[in-house]
Amino acid sequence: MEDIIVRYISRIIVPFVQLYGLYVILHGHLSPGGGFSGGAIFAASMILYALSFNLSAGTKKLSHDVSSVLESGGALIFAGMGLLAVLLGTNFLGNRAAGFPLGIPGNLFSGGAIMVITFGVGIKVASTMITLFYSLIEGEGHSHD
Amino acid sequence: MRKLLVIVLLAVITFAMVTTVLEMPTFGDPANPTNNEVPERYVQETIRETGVLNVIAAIITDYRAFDTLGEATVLFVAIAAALSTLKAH
Amino acid sequence: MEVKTSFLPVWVVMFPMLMTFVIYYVEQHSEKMRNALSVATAVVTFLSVVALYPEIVAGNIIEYRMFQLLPNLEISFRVDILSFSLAVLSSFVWMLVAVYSVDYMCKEHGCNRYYPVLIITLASCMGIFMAGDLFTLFVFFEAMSLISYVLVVHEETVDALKAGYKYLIMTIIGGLALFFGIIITFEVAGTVSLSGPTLFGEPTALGFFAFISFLIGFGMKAGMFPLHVWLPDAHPVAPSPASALLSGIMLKTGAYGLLRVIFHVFGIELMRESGWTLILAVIAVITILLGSAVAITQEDLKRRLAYSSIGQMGYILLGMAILTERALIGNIFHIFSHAFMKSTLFLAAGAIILKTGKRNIKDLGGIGRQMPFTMFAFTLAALAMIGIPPFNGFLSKWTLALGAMDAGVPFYVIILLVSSLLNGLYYLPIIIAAFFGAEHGHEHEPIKVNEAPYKMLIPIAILAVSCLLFGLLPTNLPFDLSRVAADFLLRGGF
Amino acid sequence: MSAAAHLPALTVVVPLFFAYLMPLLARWRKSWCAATTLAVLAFTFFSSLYLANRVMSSGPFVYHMGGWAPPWGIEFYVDYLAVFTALTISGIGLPVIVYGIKDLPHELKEGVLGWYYTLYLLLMASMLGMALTNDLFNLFVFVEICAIASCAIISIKESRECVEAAFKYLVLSAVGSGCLLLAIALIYMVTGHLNFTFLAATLPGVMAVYPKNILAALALLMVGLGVKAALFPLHVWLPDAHSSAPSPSSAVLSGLVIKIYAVAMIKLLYKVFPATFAGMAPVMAMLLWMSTLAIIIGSMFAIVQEDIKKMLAYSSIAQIGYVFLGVGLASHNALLGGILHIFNHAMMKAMLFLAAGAFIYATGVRKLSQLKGIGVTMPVPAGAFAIGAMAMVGIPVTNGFWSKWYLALGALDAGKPLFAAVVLVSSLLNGIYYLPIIVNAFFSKPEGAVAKPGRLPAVMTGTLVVLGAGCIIFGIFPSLVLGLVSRATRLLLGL
Amino acid sequence: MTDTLLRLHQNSYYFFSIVLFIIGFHTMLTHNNLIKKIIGMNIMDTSIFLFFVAIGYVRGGRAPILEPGAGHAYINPLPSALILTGIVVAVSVTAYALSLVVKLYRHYGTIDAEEIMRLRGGETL
Amino acid sequence: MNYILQYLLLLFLVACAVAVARTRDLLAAVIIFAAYSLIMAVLWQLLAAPDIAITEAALGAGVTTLLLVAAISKTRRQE
Repeated sequence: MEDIIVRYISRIIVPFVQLYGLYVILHGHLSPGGGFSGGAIFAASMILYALSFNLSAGTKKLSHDVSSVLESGGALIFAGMGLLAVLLGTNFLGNRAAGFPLGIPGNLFSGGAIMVITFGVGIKVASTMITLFYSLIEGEGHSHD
Repeated sequence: MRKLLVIVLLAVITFAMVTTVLEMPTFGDPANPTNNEVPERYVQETIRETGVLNVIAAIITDYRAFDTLGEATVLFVAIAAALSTLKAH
Repeated sequence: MEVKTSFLPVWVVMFPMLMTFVIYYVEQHSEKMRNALSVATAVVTFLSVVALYPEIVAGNIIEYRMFQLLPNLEISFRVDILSFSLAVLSSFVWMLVAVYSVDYMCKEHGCNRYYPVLIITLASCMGIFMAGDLFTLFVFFEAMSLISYVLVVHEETVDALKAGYKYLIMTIIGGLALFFGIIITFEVAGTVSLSGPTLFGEPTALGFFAFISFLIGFGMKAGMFPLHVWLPDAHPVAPSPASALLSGIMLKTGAYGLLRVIFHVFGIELMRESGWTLILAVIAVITILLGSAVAITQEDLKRRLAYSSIGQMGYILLGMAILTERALIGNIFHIFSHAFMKSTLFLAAGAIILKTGKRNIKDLGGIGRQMPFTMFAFTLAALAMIGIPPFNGFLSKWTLALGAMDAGVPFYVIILLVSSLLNGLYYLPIIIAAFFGAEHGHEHEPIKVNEAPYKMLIPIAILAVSCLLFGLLPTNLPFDLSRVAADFLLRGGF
Repeated sequence: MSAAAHLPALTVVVPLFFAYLMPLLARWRKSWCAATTLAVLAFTFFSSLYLANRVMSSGPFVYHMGGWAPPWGIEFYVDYLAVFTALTISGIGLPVIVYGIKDLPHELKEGVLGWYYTLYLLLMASMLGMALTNDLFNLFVFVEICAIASCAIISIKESRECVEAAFKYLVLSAVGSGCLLLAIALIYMVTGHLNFTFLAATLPGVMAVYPKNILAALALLMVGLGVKAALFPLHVWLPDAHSSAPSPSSAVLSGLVIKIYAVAMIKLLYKVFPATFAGMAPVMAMLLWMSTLAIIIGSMFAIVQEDIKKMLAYSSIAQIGYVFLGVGLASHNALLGGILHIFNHAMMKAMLFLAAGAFIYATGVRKLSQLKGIGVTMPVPAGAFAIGAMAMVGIPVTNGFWSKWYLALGALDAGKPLFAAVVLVSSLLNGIYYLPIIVNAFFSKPEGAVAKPGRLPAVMTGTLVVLGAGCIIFGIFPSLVLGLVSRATRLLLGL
Repeated sequence: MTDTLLRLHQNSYYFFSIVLFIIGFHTMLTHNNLIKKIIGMNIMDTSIFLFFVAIGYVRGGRAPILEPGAGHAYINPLPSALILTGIVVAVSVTAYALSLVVKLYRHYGTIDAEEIMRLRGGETL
Repeated sequence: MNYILQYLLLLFLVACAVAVARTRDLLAAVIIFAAYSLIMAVLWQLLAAPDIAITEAALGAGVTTLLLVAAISKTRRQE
């Protein structure tokens, strides 16, 4: 897929798609979407980028080290929010009860833990999908360690 | 022989499921058993209790956030499984 | 009569069990110590059992409840006159066998396995006789059956392994049958204790299943007719002292179990009115005839002895089937007699095999001239086996026959006579050949052997003399014990 | 509220949390992986112990995730069955991974060890979650985690058999998951609830209106969980999967994973679908016959196996039959026996697989016919194997005896002595295939690789000793677990 | 008969998801190609999701993005939330299954189940 | 009005599913499956469930397809 047109178009399109993915993640609590769809969209854009150039370019954008931190990090954020709620004296994964500020409904920064969790999930999904794709396409896994 | 078996099996399942479909609550009927106090509270209290507008987001990240943690874990398992399988040499 | 609590039964069981570990530890360092300890353990166990005598003879029952596993299910011990009789018999024979083993086994391999197993089977055997409930009995029964497997395959030859496999599978079948019987008993009665009244009230279908299960389970061990198949294979392949124990003592645990089941689980009334004893009687008759008849055809000395054991166990089963007082006395006394006789025979056979290396009866011509002492003991026991007065074998058969007459079934007497005849047919040729036959070994020069070491002879002698003594004396201890035990059982057993 | 109040959630979440952390540890602090895994599993064990203690002293209690009460939120219901299962999982999972610390580097490539610990923790967490959860959909999520993780700890081993077995397992368990999800949809459709307690309250009323829906859901549930639990006709994936996996995986798969689906089924059948439903649909009778077939045919297949791990795998099919036999008989004692067998079989099968693993570790021999004399050269693993085999046969003073005791008693209670006979016949079959191995091990001359085994690490030997001692201790003192199991059974049967 | 048809029409979503489920199931069971199996599995899963989503629909309901004070009827949000999880699960299983397929191909040089069986059988026999 | 669209979409789904099963070319099957997923997403939008519609479009039609294509590129294209 070394086509110049594909490259050119994807170079233009990918940032927008990524932006859209971010939007979907961040507005998950206000409009349809959320961590999963947003993360997937983001991942799809990265994969598209990688496909239209070549794989090593994509790899440079997201090294295995980073992606592994992101995978673990996304999930850790989620579980961490839950444990934070426990530390704050309420049940696991408590939100309002734990005293996270809910903000004004309808604002971007509202919903307390929901916001953070969605973000964590978004990171997680995006990095997972990208890593899965790479590990499939690379096959021989010499580079991961 | 095996094909015949599969076809018979599928026919039986289809028949059973279609008869079940005939018995199911009518599609989209507001009086269906699913429309009980559960979605009602989700719709009515989401804003007050979680501060978000998207009820589904409220459910997946607050009311039933534990499911979503499990879901994130499924992803995590998948990647651990796939990587460990592909790198195991 | 009263029920007393004493730790002594537990001691009798636990002491050899603990000593097993001590022996296991010691044998890594010294063989002499191992042998001495094994004998000492058997002696101490015997003395401990004897220490129960004053209480028992006073008509008391000794109980000890170890601990409760589950509600209504415990490990408990209970010694009454029947338990005591068998325990004292077993530990006595065991003691002699332990002494005998010291010289017999010294050339064998794997003695480090033999002695601990010998002692732990003693412990399990004591456990069986002193068990206070069916569950404890079952546990020790299984333990003994499984551990004695090691004795059976001691030689590790192909034959031994084959026989051992058969033995193992049959043991498992027997164990499962027992398990089934115990489960049914527990289900029906809510307890399996042997100290209370009988556990089954009336002959139900479930009860019948239980009876059959017990019959299979214990009958397996006792070499009862269709389930005897393991016995003629397993007993001959074991080392001779082990064969003596297997045939002399361990078979009796099956008989003991059946006695317990008949008198404590079902009760004598139930047995009589349900007619289940008829099954037992038929099987017993078949067992007697089959065992004796097949023994004639056997060429291998120990195999012949093993088949003879099957026939003799038939007498014991017959006694249980007749269920009159004198039959019961005969039954219990025959347990004693057979233990003495068969142990003598196997130990003597062991001595012969050790010295000559020959097992085939044909090759044993003239052996009586070279090993007169051993062969004399063999003869005594064989005559007792045939039932010639004044040996103990005669006394037990006589009492049994009287019991059969009491029950009004002279048919059984005929069976006893026929079987005695058959016994004569297969024992007498051995004796005649041994003393009067020509020495025709396969080797060109005649066999030159002398007597076995005295440590082997003394046990043989003691056992052989017992055969004579306990038939000769008008009132002797085993017979008295049998009488009291039979009386005790017929009174309800508690 | 003290931290102890959150233990129901923490028991599941802490392993999850550290599983997330594990890849990072594997990257930067490789040597910490094993220690962390052990610490986390020890934590789950002690926390299960605490929960068990609390449940025994003050009765079942609930934990609401995020503070949302059902039917809106997800609920953990800490009852006797749940803590019993949790204890079993963590109690067996811990020694298995202790063993694995030495065995795994031998069987796996260096690079995937970190992943193995990750997957193991995830597997444990998902099983604990399944044990504790009281929510149908949450159960499904955990089932999925468990399914993928259990496939992954097979395919992690570099051999084509493993990958193939894992794929077969994955596809079949995906079918199972599909059925399970459809069943959940059908149930949700007519009740509008996902929480077990609410379902149980709603279902009787719904039954009259939508009987076919409920029946279809029940059938799908049985198929879905049956595939994963390797209930008889649906067991085809098991022998390959359990025999080709690394030994610790085999131990945990055979010992715990298939059992946990049985626990899920027990929960659903007894808590959600009341006895009346069970009476209407011939579910129990079907379970009985399927388990009977499983017991007999599984044992038959085990007899003809040549490979030691394959034989153990087929034996697992038979043994899971016992659990379902207890479930199907539905009398107090039988169910008790079935549940007890979950624990007992977990212990003995884990030990058997680990012992087999030790043989393979030291000698490289897998064929039963070549393992002659192994008892002479490797007495401890062979002794453990012997104890495990005895327990399988159900010799008294091993824990396996008590399972059979209660199952047989329960069969009589239920008025079906035939099934007591099934238990006995299968014990005999067990004897037929286990005992020759022991006999050959101890009473034959060692030859070839068996004669000169490699050195077995002390940790592996120690694990086998601990598990073997466990089999005996729980055989002598069954009351250690029986109190819990008996209360669980009473609660399930509503006595 | 007309009753049945009417009922099927009313519950057409349910009916079609069952049909799709059967098709997916069939693909999964009968096709030897492993990738086809995986696609079949996905079809099966999505059919269940369709079923689930259809359960949540309420006639005249809107998507559950709340507009405070508007007083609309909303659809049941719970099935949607559950299905979100379901989709991710399906993707995860697919990804793992595909990695296994790639691995199998590397080992056996084929992705045909029967051929793999044959290769394995030839090896062990 | 909706019925016609609804039936069209549903029938299209069935057609896609059958086509996936029939096609020998795996890449084509994957593309058809992507179409199937997209139609499914449209249907869910019709059922007023935009959240999952988006997710299905991104995950089902997007990522799954990409993964399948990746797998096919590593294995082989013909059935």
